[in-house]
Amino acid sequence: MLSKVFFLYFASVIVLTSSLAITRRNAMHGVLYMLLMFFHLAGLYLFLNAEFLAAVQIIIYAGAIMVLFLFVVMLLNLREDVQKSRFIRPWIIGFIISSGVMVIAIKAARSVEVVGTGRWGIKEIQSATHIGAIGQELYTHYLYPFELASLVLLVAIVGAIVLAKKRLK
Amino acid sequence: MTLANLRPMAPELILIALGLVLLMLDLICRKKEMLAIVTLIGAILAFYFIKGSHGGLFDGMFIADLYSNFFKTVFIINLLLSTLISVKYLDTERALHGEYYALLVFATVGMMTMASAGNLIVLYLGLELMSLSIYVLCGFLRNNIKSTESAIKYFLLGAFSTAILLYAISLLYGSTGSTDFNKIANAVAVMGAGAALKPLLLFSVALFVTAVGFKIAAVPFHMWSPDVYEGAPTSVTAFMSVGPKAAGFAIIGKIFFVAIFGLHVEWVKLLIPISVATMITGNVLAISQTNIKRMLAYSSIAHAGYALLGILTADGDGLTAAMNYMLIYMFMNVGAFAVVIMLRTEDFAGDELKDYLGLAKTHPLAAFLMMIFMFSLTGIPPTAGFIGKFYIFTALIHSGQLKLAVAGVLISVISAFFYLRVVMYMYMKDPEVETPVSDSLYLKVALAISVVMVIVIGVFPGKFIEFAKASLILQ
Amino acid sequence: MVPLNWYIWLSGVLFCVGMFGFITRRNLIIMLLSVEIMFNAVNISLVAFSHYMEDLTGQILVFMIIAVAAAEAAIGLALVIALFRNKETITVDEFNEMRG
Amino acid sequence: MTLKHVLIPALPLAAFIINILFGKAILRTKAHWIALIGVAGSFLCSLSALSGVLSGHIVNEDLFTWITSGSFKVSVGFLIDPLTAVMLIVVNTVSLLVHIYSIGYMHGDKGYYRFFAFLSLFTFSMLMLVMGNNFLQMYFGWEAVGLCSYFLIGFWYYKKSAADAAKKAFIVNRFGDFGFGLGVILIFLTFGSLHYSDVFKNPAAFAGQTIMICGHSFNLITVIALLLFCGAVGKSAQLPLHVWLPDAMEGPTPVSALIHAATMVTAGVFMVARTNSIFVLSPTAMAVVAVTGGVTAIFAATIALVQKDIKRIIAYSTVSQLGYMFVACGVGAFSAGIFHLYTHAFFKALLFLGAGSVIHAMEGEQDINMMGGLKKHMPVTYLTMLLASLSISGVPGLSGFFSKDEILWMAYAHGGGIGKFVYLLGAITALLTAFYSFRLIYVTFHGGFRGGHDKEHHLHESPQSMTLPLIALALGAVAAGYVGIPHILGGHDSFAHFLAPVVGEAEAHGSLSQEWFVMISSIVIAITGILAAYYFYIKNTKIPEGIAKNFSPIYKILFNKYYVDEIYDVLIVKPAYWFSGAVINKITDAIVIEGVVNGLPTIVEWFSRRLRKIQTGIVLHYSMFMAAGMFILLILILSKLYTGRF
Repeated sequence: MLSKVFFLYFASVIVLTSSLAITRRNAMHGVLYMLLMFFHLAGLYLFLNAEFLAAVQIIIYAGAIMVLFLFVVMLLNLREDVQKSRFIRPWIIGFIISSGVMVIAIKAARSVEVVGTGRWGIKEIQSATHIGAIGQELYTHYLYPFELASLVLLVAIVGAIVLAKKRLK
Repeated sequence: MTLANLRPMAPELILIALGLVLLMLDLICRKKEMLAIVTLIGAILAFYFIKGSHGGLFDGMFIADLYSNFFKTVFIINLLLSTLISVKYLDTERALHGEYYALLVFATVGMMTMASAGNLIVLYLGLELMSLSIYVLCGFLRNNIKSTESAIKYFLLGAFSTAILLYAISLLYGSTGSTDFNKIANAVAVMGAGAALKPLLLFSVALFVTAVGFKIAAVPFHMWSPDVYEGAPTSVTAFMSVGPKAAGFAIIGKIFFVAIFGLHVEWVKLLIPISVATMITGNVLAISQTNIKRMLAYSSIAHAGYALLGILTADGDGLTAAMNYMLIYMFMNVGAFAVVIMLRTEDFAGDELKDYLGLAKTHPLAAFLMMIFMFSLTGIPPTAGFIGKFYIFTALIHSGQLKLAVAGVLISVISAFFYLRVVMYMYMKDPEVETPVSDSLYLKVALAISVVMVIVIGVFPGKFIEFAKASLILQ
Repeated sequence: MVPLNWYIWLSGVLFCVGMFGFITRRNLIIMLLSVEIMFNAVNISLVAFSHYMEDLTGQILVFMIIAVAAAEAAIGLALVIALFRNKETITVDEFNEMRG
Repeated sequence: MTLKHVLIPALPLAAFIINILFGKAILRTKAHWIALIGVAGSFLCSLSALSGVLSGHIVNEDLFTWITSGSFKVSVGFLIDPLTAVMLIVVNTVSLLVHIYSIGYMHGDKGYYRFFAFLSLFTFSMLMLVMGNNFLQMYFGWEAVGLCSYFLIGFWYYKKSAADAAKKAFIVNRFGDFGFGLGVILIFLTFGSLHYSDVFKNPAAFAGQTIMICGHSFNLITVIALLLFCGAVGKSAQLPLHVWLPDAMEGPTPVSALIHAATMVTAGVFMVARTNSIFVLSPTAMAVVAVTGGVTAIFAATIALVQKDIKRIIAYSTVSQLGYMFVACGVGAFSAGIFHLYTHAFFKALLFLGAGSVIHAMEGEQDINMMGGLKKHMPVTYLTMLLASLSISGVPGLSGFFSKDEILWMAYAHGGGIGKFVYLLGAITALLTAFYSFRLIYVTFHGGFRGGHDKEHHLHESPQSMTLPLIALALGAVAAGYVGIPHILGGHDSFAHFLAPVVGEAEAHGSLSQEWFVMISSIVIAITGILAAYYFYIKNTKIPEGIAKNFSPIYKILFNKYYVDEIYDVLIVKPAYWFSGAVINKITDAIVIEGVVNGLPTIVEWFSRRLRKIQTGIVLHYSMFMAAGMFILLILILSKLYTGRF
């Protein structure tokens, strides 16, 4: 019961902060609401016995990505943009589509059942610690995606420099 | 694990090494043409290694089989041709070199990863590797408003489609308990008829169609492509009009024909309106275009529609035909873009339709090549384009979709209107301006390869059809 | 114990919130934020599936998504900067140089 | 299949490509060398192919398959059997000689390289036509030779008459080709294949089948045969589609010799012989072939009697001789038809080239009334043309005699009403043939020159490059027939035996004495015709004028070619023009032309412009479309689950 209450708290804060984040006129406020949301998401992950992911969520999302966003928001002089209306004209269509998808998603997920058959039950994870379990999987079974991710990051580094460098050679 | 164990992924490894070398070489090498040559050498080396690449690695995450090798062949040839047409173009646009080639190479690695993915996670990472590289390539002329605009458009919508793809993956994972294609296929097979009653599974099928539809620019997920094709540097447009599209078809084979083939009745029902709408929209909208890059963008939308028709058969013949279509499409499309690039010189954009007026008089060879590519895109025998369409339509007819085949033929008649208009402009009108053309050796090599392949496939299609047939995963 | 479908609901709702932001907001940076929201929505369902299936694949994917999201954010923000340099705005519907 | 077989068509094709690419810039007046080498090589290869066939080596292989889809297969393949071998020899010999001849004839023409390029292309197409092992290849060859003919008739496109003639040939041939095309489609639908080997394996199995057309049922095989024959009628200029051939004489004379006498126009005969196993199953079709041939033969011969233009006389003679060949085919004596095709190629090409030589000397004058007495000025031309005329008239010992006699005998021996009828037509035609051939000779070469003094000074024998081919062809006109001496004259009828595996042997129901009768009567006929011509045009030159005056209606009808052109003009061309002028232009201009031809694109373009508006250039709209698309897909796929419907 208590867990449900906690879930409801986290879930409602997540939905609320995300809704706020996307409706703020000032991007800065949006980013800050996002930060709040990420912390609650991390809480939710803890709930799901994913301590490592919770930490990653905070370190990378809150600590890195959102800071990057903040940098950019502050770097750009957005005074004029803030004055403009927030939504594109037929926003109501967007609203209808989004809520339609939402209804379908909720309806579709009404009765979802899965069976815990994998080898990483709560007990196993606890005995190996979550970080240990993830590490074991990541560096054995999922080594290839892991290496690929490094390539993606390399491309991101190169690409960001190419795009944001000030002057052409 | 020794290096020899990695033989199946030798082409990828070579290309990754090539990308890294290019990044470093950029710092020490003054003559930027060297970079292109190194890229070509590396790509040819990788191409050479495709042939002996067989087997799975990393617990089936990486699978090098004939199917993936077919697409890798397409991707590497695409890389080669794009590199060849870029050399002079980058010079004209005064763009940075090292990063450009490295990004081309990394994008190709991404596509190859997608084609040989055995797992949705790998597929996702390959897709991201490809997409991120191409976002950057689109915005490569970062002082050019069109280029950056096309990049942001592609980026935003691409990120949206990635989110949709991830949602689809998560739901598929939730419904089948795995991200491995074969395991998903097994799980779907176990469900049997019940698979079509699982809402989350169906939900994910629709999302997959959306995400893949975005990659291959199928209506209504196509809207990025005209803008992006127009704005991106032309060499990148040539690259991305083929690469991501072929990669999209590669993952269609992986996802739809392997993982969720048990649901093929459902996804075929979704793809039918999409493919028809794609053909109609692409062809109809191409008619009123005045910019040739934009026209080719709409034409590439239409071609995705034809290739999708092959997918609709949900059988091996159709997939073969679609794969074959991609191979053919690469040569004719890159060829057409190469001619467009040929017209781009220091002070002449050369991408408006009226720039082609009387081209036959001023530059007969360029006009002749363009005519062959236009004929091929229209599907006039004996060019390769006819072969592509022929096999798509016969595959459709054999699978009993006669109505769709007739619709496809009728719609493709419309396409003659705007392709042949280019030919008419070149041959029957008088030139308005004296247009210079660039005379890069690399560009000429690319043009020669494309035109020879268009003719050779058109005249001797047997070998290529066999090649595509032999590459099929499901027989 | 919280039922699995609650998580999936939350994921779906969050995804649609992100989607709504993405398809209606004119501010480029908020659009990027919306994409992040969508990614996070997916993450929730992945972690939840993973937890309930006692299988770590989902969490590995989440890990990858976070890494790639960082990469995408970097590129996206770099693009925003490049665009802002060219046009002095980040209102997305003013980028309509190419149309038709 | 060996290299030599591939080289037969490949060499002329290569010559064409080289000439069209480099002719204008590099080769110019040397263009003939490339073409000559190509054709000569091809000729040698076909000789070797012939010797292969003679030693029993028959080739039937697909060279390469273009596309396959189920039983539908588009392939290029060669069938080299006796029939093909004969055609190869005919085509290559005449083509080679015409190439040589053209060096002199076309000398100094500004389209020199173009001319040789098209000659090579034509040779290639014709070779592909005769060498094909499937109907599709024959069809493509058929269209390709038609196209080459079109280009070459209109070679001097700046001459209005040449351009018109080209257009006419093209349009008239469309009628025939349409039927041929339908026939090929019907063959595919019936036999499930287009390969000769599949189709001819057992066509009798389909003999009883019928096909419903407009509510009536017809014999399937008859329909196929008649459709195929449609194509032959067009290509071989038989009634009623003969009108294009005389006009085609507007092209350069070597073209007339090669395309419109020796090779392309005989493609119809070749096709009928090739598909003989279909034709023999349908007595109706055979009768149609025989009667069409016979009537055309006499019809054209009568016209030839009174024509003044030297080339037109020979053109009508060609039409008439082609009729003979169809008579042979129609009575089942396919080998006799091919035999005549083969001998005819030599003497008819010779006649044309000789006429070309005369025209060359006369500086373009083609009216025989303006000539006369050319014998002493151009002895080689005279002698060779005389031999050709003797041959075509059927004077014993020359090749035309053997082949023509064979046909007449076969027609006679065929028995039945049809056989007797066509024999009669053939015999009368033979008389007329001898007459008009020698009228040509006498008026042109004998007597005094009527073209004025100025011209007489310029008269000269043609250069060697032109006379050599004449001599070579004259040898053919004399000796070609000796491969088919009939039994009755102590020969072995080897030609017919050679072709027998392909076209079968015709049965002759007749006794030896009847055969002698036919032969002697045809000799008598030939001599009579020649003597009559001698009497009319040498002895008593007043008579023709008198006849023309006294029988002026008949003369006029003949001179105006039975007014066929005029009838067509009134019945078809004028109504078509009127129809297009009054009906299409005026009434439906706004609706049909505007609506369909211009309108469809306009509508599509209008639609296109409207649809473009959706593409606003604003990413948010694009993403909204994507989301909407996704939403619709979700509804589509899930509605089944919730409502049970899809």
